[in-house]
Amino acid sequence: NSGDTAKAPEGGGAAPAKPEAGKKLVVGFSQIGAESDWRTANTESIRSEAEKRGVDLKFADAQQKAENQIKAIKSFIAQGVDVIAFAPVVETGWEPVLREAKDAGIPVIVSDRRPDVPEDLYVTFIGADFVKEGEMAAEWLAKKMDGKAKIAELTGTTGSAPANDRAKGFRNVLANHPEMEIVFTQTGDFTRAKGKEVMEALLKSPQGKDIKAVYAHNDDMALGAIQAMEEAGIKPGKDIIIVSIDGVKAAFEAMVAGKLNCTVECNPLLGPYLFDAIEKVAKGEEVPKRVVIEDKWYDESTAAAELPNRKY
Amino acid sequence: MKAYPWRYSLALLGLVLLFNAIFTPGFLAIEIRDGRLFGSLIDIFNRATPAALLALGMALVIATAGVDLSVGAIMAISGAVAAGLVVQPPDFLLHGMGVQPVAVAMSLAVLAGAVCGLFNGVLIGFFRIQPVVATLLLMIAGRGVAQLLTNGQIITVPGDDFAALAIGTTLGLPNPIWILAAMALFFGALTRLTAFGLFVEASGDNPTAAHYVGINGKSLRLAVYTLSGLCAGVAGIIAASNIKAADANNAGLYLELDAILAVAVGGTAMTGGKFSLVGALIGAVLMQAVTTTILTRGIGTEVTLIIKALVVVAVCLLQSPSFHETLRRRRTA
Amino acid sequence: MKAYPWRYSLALLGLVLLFNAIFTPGFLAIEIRDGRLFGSLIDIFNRATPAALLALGMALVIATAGVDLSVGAIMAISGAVAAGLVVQPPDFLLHGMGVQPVAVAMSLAVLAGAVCGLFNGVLIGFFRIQPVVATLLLMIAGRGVAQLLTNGQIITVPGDDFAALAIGTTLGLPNPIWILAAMALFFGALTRLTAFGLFVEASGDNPTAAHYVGINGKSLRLAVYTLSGLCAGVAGIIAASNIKAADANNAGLYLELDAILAVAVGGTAMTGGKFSLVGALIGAVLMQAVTTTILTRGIGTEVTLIIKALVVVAVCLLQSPSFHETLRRRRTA
Amino acid sequence: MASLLRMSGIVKSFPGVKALQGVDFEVQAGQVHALMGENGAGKSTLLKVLTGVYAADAGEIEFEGAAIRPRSPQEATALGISAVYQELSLAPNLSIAENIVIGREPMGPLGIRWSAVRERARGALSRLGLELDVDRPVGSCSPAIQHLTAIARALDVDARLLVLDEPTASLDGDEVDALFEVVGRLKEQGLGIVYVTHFLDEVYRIADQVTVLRNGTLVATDTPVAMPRRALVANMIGREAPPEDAAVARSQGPQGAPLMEAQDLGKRQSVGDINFKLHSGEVLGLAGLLGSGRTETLRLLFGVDRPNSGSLHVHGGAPTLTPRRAMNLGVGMLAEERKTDGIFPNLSVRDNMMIVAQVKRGWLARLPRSAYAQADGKKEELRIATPDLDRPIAGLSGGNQQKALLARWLIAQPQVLLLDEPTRGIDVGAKFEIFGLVERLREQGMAFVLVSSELSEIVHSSTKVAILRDRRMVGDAPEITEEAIMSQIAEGGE
Ligand SMILES: Nc1ncnc2c1ncn2[C@@H]1O[C@H](COP(=O)(O)OP(=O)(O)OP(=O)(O)O)[C@@H](O)[C@H]1O
Ligand SMILES: Nc1ncnc2c1ncn2[C@@H]1O[C@H](COP(=O)(O)OP(=O)(O)OP(=O)(O)O)[C@@H](O)[C@H]1O
Ligand SMILES: [Mg+2]
Ligand SMILES: [Mg+2]
Repeated sequence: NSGDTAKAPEGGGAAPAKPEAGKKLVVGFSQIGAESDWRTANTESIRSEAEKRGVDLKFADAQQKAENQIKAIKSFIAQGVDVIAFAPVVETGWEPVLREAKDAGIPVIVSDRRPDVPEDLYVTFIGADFVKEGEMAAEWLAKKMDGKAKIAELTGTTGSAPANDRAKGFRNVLANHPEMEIVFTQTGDFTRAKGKEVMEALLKSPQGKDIKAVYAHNDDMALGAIQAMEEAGIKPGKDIIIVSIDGVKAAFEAMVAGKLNCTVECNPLLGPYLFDAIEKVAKGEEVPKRVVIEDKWYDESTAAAELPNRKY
Repeated sequence: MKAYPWRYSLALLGLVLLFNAIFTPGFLAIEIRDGRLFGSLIDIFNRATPAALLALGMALVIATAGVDLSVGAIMAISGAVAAGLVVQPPDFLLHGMGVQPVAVAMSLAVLAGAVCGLFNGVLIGFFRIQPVVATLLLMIAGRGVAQLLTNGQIITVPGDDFAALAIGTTLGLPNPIWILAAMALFFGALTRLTAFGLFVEASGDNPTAAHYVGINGKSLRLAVYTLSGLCAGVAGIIAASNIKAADANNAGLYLELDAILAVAVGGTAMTGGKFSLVGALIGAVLMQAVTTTILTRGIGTEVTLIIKALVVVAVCLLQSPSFHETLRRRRTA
Repeated sequence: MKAYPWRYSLALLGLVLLFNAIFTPGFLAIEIRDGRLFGSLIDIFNRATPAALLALGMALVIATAGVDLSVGAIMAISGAVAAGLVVQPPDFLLHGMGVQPVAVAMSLAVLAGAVCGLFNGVLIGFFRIQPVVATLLLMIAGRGVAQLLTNGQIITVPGDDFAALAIGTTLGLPNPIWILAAMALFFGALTRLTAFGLFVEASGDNPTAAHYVGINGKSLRLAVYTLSGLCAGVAGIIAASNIKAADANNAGLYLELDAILAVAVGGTAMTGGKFSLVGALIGAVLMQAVTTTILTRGIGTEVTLIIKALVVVAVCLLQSPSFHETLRRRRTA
Repeated sequence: MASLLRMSGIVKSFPGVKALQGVDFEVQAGQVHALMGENGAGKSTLLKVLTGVYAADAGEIEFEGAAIRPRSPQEATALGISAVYQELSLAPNLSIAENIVIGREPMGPLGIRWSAVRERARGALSRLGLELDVDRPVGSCSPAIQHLTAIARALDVDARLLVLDEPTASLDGDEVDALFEVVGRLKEQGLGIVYVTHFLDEVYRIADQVTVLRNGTLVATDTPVAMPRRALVANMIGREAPPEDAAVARSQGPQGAPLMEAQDLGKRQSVGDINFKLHSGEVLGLAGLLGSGRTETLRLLFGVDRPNSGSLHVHGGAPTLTPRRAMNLGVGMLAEERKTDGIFPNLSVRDNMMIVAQVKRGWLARLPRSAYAQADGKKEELRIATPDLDRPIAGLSGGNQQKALLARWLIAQPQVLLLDEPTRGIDVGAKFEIFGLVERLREQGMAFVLVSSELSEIVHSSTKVAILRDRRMVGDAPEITEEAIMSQIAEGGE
């Protein structure tokens, strides 16, 4: 019974694929969908960066369906790409397919959301930190309001990771500010129309009179809320302070117009970060397990200068 | 069929408003601000307009024993056409048409909605594809079309012209309420002053009989689904105008379900053969009143859907003869 | 009614597979790796299981001239119960029940699905609420219930026991395929070896006549919706096991539509009175084969849905007698 | 003189059936032309070809001298052909008025004049001697009223040819008289009228010409005078007509305990004072005018409706009945309206025939294949004309559907069978056989409650007769003759 057959080194990050010199690097990227401006900018950044670096990018859109994404990854494996990257639609259910990738010796890079799998199944996770974003929003607001405010929160789609984390981060900071209080929280489903409707109702409710600040989990809901305030004769950005997350172009325009006070940028332009990592992995260099894309916040004072740079 | 099939929903609407009047201070108050009426009641009617518009068309569709699941997606298409033609963003699919004035763009958007409805009508009327399946297709593919149109971007429309349709007021009342009133009158006239309503009911009630008396089921279905598409087109421009943007992913999402519920809650049977436009309108307002109540009272997110469902159950139970019978038996036993 | 109403979908399925066999190298290849069969064909069947399971129940529901829109939401509930009972996260609503072994948790989850179905059945059978409305309620509220259960969090289940149901294999084939086969056999036996199928068809074909010959429409509907709930319960644990987690927001989303399409494409009329389980299964596999093909061929984003819709139109047109008639007339003219 | 209508060489096939095999048919203006034939002979099919419901496979139609080929009932109506079809074709949720005027609504400058709609409907009904609440949904009216509504609608059209397919199948004597009066008037105005019926008496009352079809071919056409009863029947069935049975022996007294007994049974706003005892071997005939509550009485006895006064005993017990429980107690009911209450259109003839036996057995125990063979036996016995029992029943002619429904109950072998217009649309030959069958089963100990608008049928088969007047049971007929029953019904009506 000879059990000492030589074992190949474990796959994944430890055994990067080595494309032959001169041959184009082939990367498969599975995107969530095209559900928002933010996502489109994200896609655009990845596509243009690939072009710039002369990488052969196989791009697949999953239309918000995890199943589609699993199939796409399987097909990347079948095609034998050099590196697989993907932004998971949901957090769960990735283990089998990632194990397949690992067995096939193809390294995987995750962007955007961290999948719920053992860490050895992917090389690195590149993306923003939603909790951190919530914390930044709260910190900015606490400073602006001198630690004292009744706040209305417009949450994202119930149960989604950004909604959960952005709520959590915000509350982490609020714990240090006893006089900052969330008096109203309702979901706006990450959409303008819902954000507007919720704010409209809130402004007419008994709590509505005391609201001094609004925290929206994304810009779209904040933009809807701003419209509702204007229609109610309330000056957004003055009578009620508004902070939101994402940093889309329309939010900057609103800030320039003085209607929105602050947006925490959740930077979608991760193309450069992604391909830095991909090239390193392809060369067999070490990459950290977590690459955090630094989020910045912009408020009325910095918005005007930034606006011309906004592509999305 | 009893008269006033919507009496229970009207009663429940009364109850919901009463509840608010008692527990939400200032709920019934209507003030005048900047020459426009302002208050929760106005909001309810205003917010109910898209669903109510869809419900008008849906009531006719359901009366022919059909259903139109595509209206939400058609709203997205219509909004995309309207905003796209006004703004002409770089990747807009119809950029060959050039920038259009708001009125033209909106008319074309409504037309686009009607064309989508016509497409449904052809599948259902001429090729006899089952309504659920035929409209499911556009429900699924329609959003894809809207995304193709806008290249997946949210098209934001600057300026106030585009927003005037939904945000402006006339004689103090928000424009959408006027639009709804006009459409309701149009549908009312169409179905009461002409034989159209009768034909619709007959062809849903007994297609063979309708055929024997010379009703052309094909053109009728064509007309009904086109009207439904038209309503969706109008609802689509209102929704887009309301947020000054076309959002292909979210515009009208799930609104087909709201419209169906409104029609059902308004006392129209899904099996066809009878419809009540008044009921459909009351149903839409009731659903919105519940939503607004939940929002103003700050009730938590997960429960919202459950409360809405309970209200619908309540109305449907009240409308169900077998429920009354059970109650009666219980009482006498 | 012609025999083999699913012949067109089977033909189209054949075409899709043929297309792949020609243009996708190695598509038909089935290898054995670690004692499990491995290949695109296996994948198609495996991925089709949740929709196919739902379609089994849906076929019966539709045969009674009803529809069950709540199955997707029931999947979410069932998944939440299964994962929750195994993990017992801090905020889990059923934490009074304590941590349960995987088998017990999954059985209870399936039971929960059946209970949801029973609830639909009571509304529809006893209170005569229209199927579209009654199941729309649970479609909307059910996700709320699932979120309440999980407190809005995704419950992740560590370890491999829970995943074995969906990921494990038996005799080389993935377990879900075996489960589907078992359920299909059970439904087949139920409807062919007993008179249940006949009664279902009779009561969908002419409810009054069914009442006159002593068929108890109430209990029948109760049974049919409970069975549909049961199927959704099973589909729910497979979906949860497949991703080792319960995701109240996304589990089974839109899958009710897939199931309805599968049944319709399988040649069952939405108007009730006839059903074909074989057709429903073929329909589900066809829809999945199209999806898989689109994905493996890397066809672009928005077009996917449109292609799927076109396939459905094609099958429905082929099934539509008036389409054949038009063709014939064209040819002779 | 040219004919008003000339159909020649009409051929029409359905899958598996040659319904018409080159039929010639002519109608003159001012003539009532009776079209006769056994169930499934092709009468309805011929008329549907004429009115554009079906397209003929071959043959020509000439109307008022011009060749026509209507492709829809709408086109036929426009040409001046108005029809009442055998199977009710009304929209049940619409009102009587709407059903009568739909397609020709009186319009004013402001659209439909709803008051004129009602007016016109009332006018159309009054020609048939009817006064009804025209706002009532037609679906809530009895089948007879529904049929009258359809007739009123057809008569209201400005037509040159009127097609009536078994218009009197569910009508009582008075209504038939009123209809014939109108038909007579229309004839004088020069209309051609095609009249399908299974009642031979009617032929000799109003027809000017008789045409007989058999198996899709024309076998004879002549004046009624030249074709006396026996010849007509022989033409229809293709052999000598059997002698009519004598009335049943009514001598037997009640045997043993009653199978079914009603005491002051009633339901609010429906029927009341139902009193009778039904023993094994009895046939209780229920006689009354249109709308006297006969159908509703049967509905109470079968548990379709719940009584709220009096008591009903079955086998000595007093159960709360539902159709299901009634069946388990050995009670069966053949409903009056076969299309809405009887057939499962998409199920096979065989399933339609076996379903009651299957329900009695319970859903778990599927009837064995051998049991299904009984259906073939009944097909022969009742001469159900179909090539294949495994095709959907919707493809059968009206009379054959009725036979299949009767077979359904005979196969189930209840002890008490409630028959509501059992011979509706059934041809003369089969009628004799059915009543012979009833007689044999009665002798074997089965009991029947029989409702028929044909008094002669009641008199022929009943061992006792109860009279219903104004939805009350007013007592038994003293003597079972048509005259006695008639006078009992009329009595107190004045
Ligand atoms: N839609 C159909 N599909 C298939 N077969 C049909 C259809 N309609 C009629 N038939 C067949 O055509 C033949 C003639 O039927 P038709 O209805 O004309 O008979 P009928 O003379 O009117 O009989 P009845 O006196 O019973 O009304 C029958 O054998 C019947 O089964
Ligand atoms: N489902 C119903 N709902 C309301 N009224 C009904 C219903 N069925 C019958 N009626 C009415 O009740 C009365 C009695 O009808 P029923 O059918 O019992 O009379 P019938 O003696 O059987 O006469 P017919 O020859 O018309 O069948 C009629 O006026 C009829 O219009
Ligand atoms: Mg006939
Ligand atoms: Mg009757």
